[in-house]
Amino acid sequence: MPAPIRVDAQVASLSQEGTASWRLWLRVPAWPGFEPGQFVMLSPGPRGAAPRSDPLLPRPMAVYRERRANGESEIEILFKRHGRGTALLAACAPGDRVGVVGPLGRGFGQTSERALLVAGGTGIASVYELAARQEGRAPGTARVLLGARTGADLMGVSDFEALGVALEIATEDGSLGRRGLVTDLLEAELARDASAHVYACGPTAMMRRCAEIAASRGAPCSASLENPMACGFGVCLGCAAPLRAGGFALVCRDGPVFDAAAIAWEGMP
Amino acid sequence: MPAPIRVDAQVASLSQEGTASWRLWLRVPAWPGFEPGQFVMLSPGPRGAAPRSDPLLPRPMAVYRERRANGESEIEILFKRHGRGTALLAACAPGDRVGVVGPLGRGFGQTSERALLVAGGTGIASVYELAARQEGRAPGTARVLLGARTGADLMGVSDFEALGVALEIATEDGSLGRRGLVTDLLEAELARDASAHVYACGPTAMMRRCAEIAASRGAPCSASLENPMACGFGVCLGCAAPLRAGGFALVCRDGPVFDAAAIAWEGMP
Amino acid sequence: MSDAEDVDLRVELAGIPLRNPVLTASGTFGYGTEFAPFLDLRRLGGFVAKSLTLEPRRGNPPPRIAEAPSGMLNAISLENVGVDAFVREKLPALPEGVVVVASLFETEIDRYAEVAKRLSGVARVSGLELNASCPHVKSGGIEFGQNPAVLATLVRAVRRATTLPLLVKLSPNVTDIGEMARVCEAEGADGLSLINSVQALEIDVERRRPVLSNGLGGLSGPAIRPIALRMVWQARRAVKLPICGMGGIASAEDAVKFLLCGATAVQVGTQNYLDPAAAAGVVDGIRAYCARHGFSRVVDLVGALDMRRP
Amino acid sequence: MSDAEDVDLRVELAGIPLRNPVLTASGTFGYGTEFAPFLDLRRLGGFVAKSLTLEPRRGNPPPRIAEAPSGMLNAISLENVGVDAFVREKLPALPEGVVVVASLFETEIDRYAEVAKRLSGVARVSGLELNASCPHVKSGGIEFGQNPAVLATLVRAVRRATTLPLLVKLSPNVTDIGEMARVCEAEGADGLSLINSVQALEIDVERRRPVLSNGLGGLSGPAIRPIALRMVWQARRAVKLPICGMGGIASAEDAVKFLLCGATAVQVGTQNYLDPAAAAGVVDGIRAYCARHGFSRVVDLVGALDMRRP
Ligand SMILES: Cc1cc2nc3c(=O)[nH]c(=O)nc-3n(C[C@H](O)[C@H](O)[C@H](O)COP(=O)(O)OP(=O)(O)OC[C@H]3O[C@@H](n4cnc5c(N)ncnc54)[C@H](O)[C@@H]3O)c2cc1C
Ligand SMILES: Cc1cc2nc3c(=O)[nH]c(=O)nc-3n(C[C@H](O)[C@H](O)[C@H](O)COP(=O)(O)OP(=O)(O)OC[C@H]3O[C@@H](n4cnc5c(N)ncnc54)[C@H](O)[C@@H]3O)c2cc1C
Ligand SMILES: Cc1cc2nc3c(=O)[nH]c(=O)nc-3n(C[C@H](O)[C@H](O)[C@H](O)COP(=O)(O)O)c2cc1C
Ligand SMILES: Cc1cc2nc3c(=O)[nH]c(=O)nc-3n(C[C@H](O)[C@H](O)[C@H](O)COP(=O)(O)O)c2cc1C
Ligand code: FES
Ligand code: FES
Repeated sequence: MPAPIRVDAQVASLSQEGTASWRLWLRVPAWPGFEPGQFVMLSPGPRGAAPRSDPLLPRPMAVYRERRANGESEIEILFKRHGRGTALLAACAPGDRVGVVGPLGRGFGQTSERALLVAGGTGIASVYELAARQEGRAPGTARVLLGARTGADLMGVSDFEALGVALEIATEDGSLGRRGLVTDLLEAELARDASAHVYACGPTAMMRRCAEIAASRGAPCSASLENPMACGFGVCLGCAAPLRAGGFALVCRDGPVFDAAAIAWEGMP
Repeated sequence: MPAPIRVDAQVASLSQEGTASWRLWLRVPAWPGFEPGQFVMLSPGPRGAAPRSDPLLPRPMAVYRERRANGESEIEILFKRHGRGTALLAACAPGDRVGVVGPLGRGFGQTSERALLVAGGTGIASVYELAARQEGRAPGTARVLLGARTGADLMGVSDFEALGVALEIATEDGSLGRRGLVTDLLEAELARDASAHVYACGPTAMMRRCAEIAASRGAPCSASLENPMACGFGVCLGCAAPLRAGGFALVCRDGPVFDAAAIAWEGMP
Repeated sequence: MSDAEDVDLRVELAGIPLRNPVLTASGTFGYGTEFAPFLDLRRLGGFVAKSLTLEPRRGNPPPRIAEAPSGMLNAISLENVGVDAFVREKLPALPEGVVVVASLFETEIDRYAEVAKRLSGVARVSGLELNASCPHVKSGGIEFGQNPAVLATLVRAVRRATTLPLLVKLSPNVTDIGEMARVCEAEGADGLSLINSVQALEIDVERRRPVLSNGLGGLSGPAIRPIALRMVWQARRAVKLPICGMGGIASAEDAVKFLLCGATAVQVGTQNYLDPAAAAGVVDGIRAYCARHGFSRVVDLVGALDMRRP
Repeated sequence: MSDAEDVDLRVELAGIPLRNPVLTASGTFGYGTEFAPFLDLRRLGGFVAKSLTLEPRRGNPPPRIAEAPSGMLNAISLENVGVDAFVREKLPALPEGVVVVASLFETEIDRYAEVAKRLSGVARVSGLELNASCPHVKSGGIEFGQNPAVLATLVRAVRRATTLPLLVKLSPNVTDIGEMARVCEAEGADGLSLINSVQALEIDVERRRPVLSNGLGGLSGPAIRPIALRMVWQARRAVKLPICGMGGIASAEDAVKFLLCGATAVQVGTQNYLDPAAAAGVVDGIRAYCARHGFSRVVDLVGALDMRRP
């Protein structure tokens, strides 16, 4: 796992996509690279002489992908405008500074023979790189299932299409792909073939359901959790996730990716 | 005096001028007009669903001038970037919303026969409209003396020149106009002719000196004070200015323009 | 989801019937008339006027205010027009139908009682708010509201002096707000207002002095909201008295938080400076919240907080 | 205006010599090693480790944190690795030359004393910080630091148990911080740390529940800085003990404010989450401030506040 850095990054570009999604490219000096599933803590808004103290906390965001652009390393963040912190991010202009700490956490690790990626909402951003690397290493072994309330809410679909991975979409209003929940797609998939490893990221309810479905089919399932965080590197103890075995794991340090069977889902916030 | 309004204005344009000065045009629905010396309270930054709570207080700013632009009323603010609030103002983009309360306070009132306007720093913004109206009503009866540390710090010089008023400039480094303090210009002026009414706005030390010089020459002197304010309309009692006669006046309600002889300058913050 | 227009916003606070639970806080709303250009005062549940003393007072030299993270400090001291001028000049200037609560503070107990007397029987005064966050000269400058025995004597004296609905406004600078609440209940107060501003200090590092001429000041604004919510909740568990909650309310959601913690009504304070029409917006927002969540009466929100572990 | 490199930043805190007055606060700096990727721990005056109990503890279920205006709430409870694992595993992992202050908290006095004993004589531990902001079961869950008599017994017991430099960390949830400071001085503490987080409550209006599973939590961050500065200033006037000040420090200027109010050293807390290298930046900024203002020794800033009215 690359060692995390703390740096003032610079906004290379920001563009809106769909209804409430943004694509943010950040120029990150000395970026050490990342593993799929790792994340960064972002501090948008005024820095330095006149720093922002409200909203106070940095925001955790998955690293969507990385690139070298004219000799500098850049990372892309795909985010949804939710509250005040993401509103600040969405208000950034090219050249603005954004505090970055990362890459943080333990990612999905080496993926297995056949990978079934299930993502919804902001969780989509956490699985793209996983799909990309799996497809690169063993073409045709990854299937991606994406879900949203409506088509316009889906982030990054074009990128997944460009990868050429097998892609299925479900929307609750049927505006894109199949009408229904992404977990319906998962059930169908596993009914056909339960040998794949399930990688899930999205709303807690969705991941919990994925865990249940995979368990019932005897398929292994990894889930990438999205708990509120203050630090992102294991010191505030704020991101605790309850474990089946009792006690808690720290999502930022021991995760965000966990064996879904190890999580006490009923105790998740 | 026009009754004040409270409205979400929209940034029509923002441009930097010199080193640390900005020109801000705000589109203000139902703007009732203003008297020279009156001011507004501005609340920049996010509003509505995700409001800013830091920096908390609105910022008092003189109304520099007003205009009608394609059927809408706009006001211009000339401001210096000082701390966090003016940093937020300087970060505004066209279309951004800025909370406006005003026009507030009592202005310079009807000016007299001959007007000697003395301004420094941000105070320059408070006297422009006074000069404009005096020049319009009785051409040649207003003289304007502007001062700054260095030429690049001076705001709005071109506008005063465009008015065609008699204009003299002093800078401490001599980079523009005479080398020295604007109060030196005032002394020379009053030595030649002490019949003019002095209107002063700028740093407290400068206004205090103007008051002393005018008093020594027996010339009447009005000063526009810049005290920290929380409300701007007489309810927080935060902007108190100490009076010679004892007790305090409220700068926002009883001023910002006062008879300089009535202020207990030694007690000013 | 019911219709916003149908929501019943009326509450009764310490015997004062209010058309809605939103008042404005003492010292942040002047004498009311200053806000006439910005909102119709009759849209509010009522307002609490700037605290009054027996004689007119001048207050502290500048600087009196300073900005703080998500808040502000103030040290205005006792500046006000005095109780008689308030009754003679300020009250008559208010439109009919505006509910006025008069706030009083003083430096000695008998003077407090005298101010209360002079306000009693005045037609336009619907109730009194006793500001106990004032330095008590006799007990070495600590606030009346910081010592249970002193507070008890004060409330007793003022209670004797008036038959008007009596709210006691508590100081947050105490170890146990519940104890102070119980004292007020025992001495016959009709309700509680909390919290007053939190004692604080801001420093000018360049001049190496306090920013305020007075040195210490009171912290108000959103910064203190989580502290205020905690104290309202604690006071609610300590006594049966109705509570008027305040501290950093900037939106209707903020106000609802106080109602949920057990406040019967709320006061908007510092936010009035940022937006002189803020309190009216809070009223509309509470109505919308009730409609959205299917509450036909705002009183059903009072104390509706679920404290069981999720 | 002197040369920044020449500024003498050394201070002595309660008998602990520090290369500079900047430490990091318990619970915000883990066990130190977590920050190795971001800064050289030897650049700091020292750090206070997460509070330790006799046995390892698990802490509260989520949610444990919530954002607040210019601050955050936390209710982590007692979660820590336990005193023995700290000595066995955490301390040895730290580079030489890092000054470590061990913090302890417990629910009963004899257990506090036992933790202090086990930390005494451990080579790498330079001093103890006694966290008194912990609910005292026997006195119905109120904090040890909220009752002078209970605090006295606690400090006495721990003082007997150790010869290490002993800092007592005070709770801000009290009427009179000076009284608590005097109790610590009388019982033989070597210094004071203040303030701990301020008891607070945040509400989820949609679910009509507290945001934190624990209900109440501790407010930290810039929001509480003016309160912390006030309390440090009050404690300074009450006792001679050296003070380690904290509460919302986000910059060197903030740190200087605490020194001016009479703190000998400071602790950076919540800011470590926003910027894991923050404390190092505070050190550099204090040096620059001293140079800019002609202070050749940082100790000359301590208590240099001018309280005369301007
Ligand atoms: C490991 C990880 C990776 C993530 N990756 C992405 C991503 O790639 N794209 C994206 O759009 N979002 C992502 N999220 C969610 C994102 O962090 C939240 O949407 C964001 O913090 C909301 O902040 P806000 O200020 O807009 O909302 P607010 O409601 O104003 O936030 C208030 C507080 O709650 C926290 N919070 C609110 N919602 C969430 C949430 N869903 N998860 C965690 N904390 C939350 C905030 O961090 C803040 O501390 C990720 C979360 C985690 C934990
Ligand atoms: C009646 C009046 C008219 C003004 N007109 C103008 C103008 O036209 N152009 C302009 O550039 N400036 C003007 N000022 C000064 C302007 O208000 C301050 O520069 C501004 O408030 C600084 O805010 P800040 O956040 O940048 O500084 P900060 O230092 O971050 O502000 C902290 C607090 O101090 C207050 N404050 C700081 N400096 C001043 C000051 N000089 N006067 C009043 N309050 C201050 C702020 O309002 C805020 O409450 C005027 C002030 C007054 C009272
Ligand atoms: C400038 C100012 C003056 C105040 N004056 C008074 C007062 O005279 N009497 C009083 O009881 N409270 C006074 N307060 C306290 C407020 O009424 C209120 O209790 C406190 O500000 C917390 O609410 P807020 O955070 O919404 O402002 C004052 C507050 C401010 C900011
Ligand atoms: C998440 C979190 C956990 C904390 N844990 C402890 C602790 O274990 N022991 C302790 O004495 N203080 C603890 N504190 C309090 C801090 O040490 C500090 O006193 C307080 O946060 C105020 O400083 P700040 O505003 O700079 O954070 C904790 C604070 C936070 C935010
Ligand atoms: S976010 Fe701080 S420990 Fe995980
Ligand atoms: S600024 Fe509030 S009274 Fe003048």
